[in-house]
Amino acid sequence: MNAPTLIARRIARELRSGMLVNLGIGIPTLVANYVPERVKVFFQSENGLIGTGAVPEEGMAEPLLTDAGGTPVTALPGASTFDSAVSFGLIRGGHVDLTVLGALQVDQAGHLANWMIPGRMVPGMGGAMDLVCGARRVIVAMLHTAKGEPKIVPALTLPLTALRTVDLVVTELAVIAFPDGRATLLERGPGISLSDIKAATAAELIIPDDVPEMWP
Amino acid sequence: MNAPTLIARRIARELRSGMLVNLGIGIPTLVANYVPERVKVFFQSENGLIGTGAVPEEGMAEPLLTDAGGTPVTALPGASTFDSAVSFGLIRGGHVDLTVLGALQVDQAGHLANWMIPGRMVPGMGGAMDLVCGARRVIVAMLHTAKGEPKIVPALTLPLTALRTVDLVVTELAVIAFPDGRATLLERGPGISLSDIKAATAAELIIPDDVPEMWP
Amino acid sequence: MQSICVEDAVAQIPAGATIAIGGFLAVGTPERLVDELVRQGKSHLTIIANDTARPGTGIGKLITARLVDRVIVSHIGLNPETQQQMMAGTLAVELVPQGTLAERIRAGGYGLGGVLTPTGVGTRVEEGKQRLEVNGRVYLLEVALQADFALIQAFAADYLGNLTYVLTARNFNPLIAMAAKTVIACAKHIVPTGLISPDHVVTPAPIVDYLVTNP
Amino acid sequence: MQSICVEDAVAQIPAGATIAIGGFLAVGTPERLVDELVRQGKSHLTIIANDTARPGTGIGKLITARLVDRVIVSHIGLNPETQQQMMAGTLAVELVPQGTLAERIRAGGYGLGGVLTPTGVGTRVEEGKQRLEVNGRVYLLEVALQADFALIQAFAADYLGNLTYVLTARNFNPLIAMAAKTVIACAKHIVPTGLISPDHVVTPAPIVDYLVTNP
Repeated sequence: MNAPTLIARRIARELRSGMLVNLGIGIPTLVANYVPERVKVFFQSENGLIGTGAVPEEGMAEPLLTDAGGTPVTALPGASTFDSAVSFGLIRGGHVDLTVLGALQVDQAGHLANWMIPGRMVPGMGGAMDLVCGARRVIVAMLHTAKGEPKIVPALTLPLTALRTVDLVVTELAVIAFPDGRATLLERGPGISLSDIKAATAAELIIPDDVPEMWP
Repeated sequence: MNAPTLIARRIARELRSGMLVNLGIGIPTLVANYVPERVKVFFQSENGLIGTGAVPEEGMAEPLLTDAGGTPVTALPGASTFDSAVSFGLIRGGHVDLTVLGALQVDQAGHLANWMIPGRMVPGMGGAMDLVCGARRVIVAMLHTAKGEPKIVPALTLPLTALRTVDLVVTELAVIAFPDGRATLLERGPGISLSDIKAATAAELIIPDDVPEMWP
Repeated sequence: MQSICVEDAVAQIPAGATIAIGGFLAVGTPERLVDELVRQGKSHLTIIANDTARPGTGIGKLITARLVDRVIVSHIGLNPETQQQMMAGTLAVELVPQGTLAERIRAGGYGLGGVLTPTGVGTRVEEGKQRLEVNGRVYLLEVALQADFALIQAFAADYLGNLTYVLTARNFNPLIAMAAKTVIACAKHIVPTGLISPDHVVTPAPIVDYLVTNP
Repeated sequence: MQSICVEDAVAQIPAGATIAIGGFLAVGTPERLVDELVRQGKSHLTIIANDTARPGTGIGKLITARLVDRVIVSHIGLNPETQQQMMAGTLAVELVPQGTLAERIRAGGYGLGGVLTPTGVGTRVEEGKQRLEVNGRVYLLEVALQADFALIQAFAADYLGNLTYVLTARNFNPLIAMAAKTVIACAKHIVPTGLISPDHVVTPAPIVDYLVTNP
């Protein structure tokens, strides 16, 4: 199983029936492919849709029905559409139960940086700041390192996305939570040793006695 | 012609095609009966309707289609309905071109009191404060006196509706505007003398040399 | 979303709850839920709504039954019982300009702390509120309102809980649906999922907690 | 509402105007109006929109033609030309969180001075803004935005100017329609008055100044 699939499958296990879920672009989008059987969630696209379905069959794409990345999607029966103020009312008002987002960096308290690299890449925050502020639960889906450099760091060197810390970070190496504001290892990637994880993590990581292998 | 009809007909002459108009309860409501031929305006009911039409025929009333007084109305072709936040966005955002409201008192600068008599009558302001703050033009439709007491007074004794002053007051005796913040007589009621008006008005009233008779 | 009978829906509302109720002079008010509040004698309520309707209709029934300690409304002029209880000191009435009330409820549901509105500046409504100037214009800071329960009257609901409204019965219903911890909806029609166009859904299904099956 | 050809609609927009344009990555953007802005070479524009799309689509065409001095947007990540012009100092970019942008535009159209939002507190977005505390939570005061012109893409318009939108092409269109002095709308379909149900109208006719007849 490749890293993005592993991460997406692990996060999909956090889904519960009835949840309203917003998935970011990239690895987060893959989570929709692994919703457990019998679990019925609503996916929101922040461009104005609840009930986002799979990619349409060849020739069936409607250009006026896309996800927040501009990719044509389908809408499931019972979908709803709305303007951008309603969309972010749902997000900021705490009606979105879970958001899954990518990250450039996460610090050891769980603070997130995911919207710019000063002087190099300034895509803009889009909906990320509202999502991190407003969603009831925030999960980061990312590769553990970027070009060999750890992305889980003692302190952010990139601009902060929100004061609110994330609830869970899932990478191909580890599942990490932040109880009492301290990065704590919950699960290991399949076949990954504790020393592999420590070597790839710059932040101080609390390692309990028993760290089970993640079951994606 | 009775006083309410006279007032409503005079105010109806202020309507221009394309205007979005909100009429209050009472005499203001009558204005809709006297829209000049070839003038097409939109009437808004602040409970969530643009395109308010006449009272329905006997037996044709729909209980879920009323004006802001709760009276069944009809909707004209091209009507639209919306929630209360949109309705007051239209009002507060300056999209309503004209509102016609009743008054308990108007002072000589044009300030309005129309929402409570402390200790005696506290109906609440409903939409009145938003309408006076937000509509582009505010016209007061009222009888000149109440139980023989002048309603146009030097200073309000009742609670103010808004800092913003009204543009025009139309009574059965007079049409009054407030250039430079001073009550100024523009027109006399049919057969009404200047001394009649002065006797019924407590506020200082500027009376130009030529005060034509109102042409309702 | 769970389907529920009206008796059980109301049974979960405790005495002393803050309840937002849709409707404008009872147009768009879920009468069946109001009747059940009266039948179960839920007391010491705080009601957030546009108005207290007329005696015998909508929220007026709660006033007549003396179940309400406090109302946050824009208008009580058509209900003399509200005025009598207010004068007698048994009912606290917070009067809020209608547009401000709509925005305060919306802010509560949309995660905003409040809004700046020019309405009420220089009037009694300003008492106790903060003034702020933006681009040379003076505004009042009006803070968000939220409720424990929202009681909604919809026109149609689908099996997932998507709601539509009709004509002037929409009014405060979609606003309060966003601003309450628990949302209980009645609908005139319950239709299979997929029969309401996505573009015509006004209250999206994930917002609705309970849909009443015997309204 | 007046019907107008696209050439005359755009001719009335002066260089240097502030223009709000609907669309999300060009979905729901009135391409015909954008093309005409390019054809007439309207320059030194300030654009308020969700994003600058991709080169060759929607607002991206204005960026490529170097007609824009300033954008107020939430995202420019898919348009490298926007980023290049920003780095070169020829294009000023004000980045606004998407939900904040929606609320600031809505506030501009709804007569509000601004809103209090938790989004951006403690980040770069806070710079130069007022912090306010309401019920123990900290918010930023985000002030209203308005435009000289709004360029709207609707799905259907009736002869009076009532507008509906479809699926995810709605996005910022109804918000900017309320927040501009002059509203110019294109519609995929123009239908006789009365064919759009009152409950399905999203932008009411009195808000629309011009409907383009050759979109």
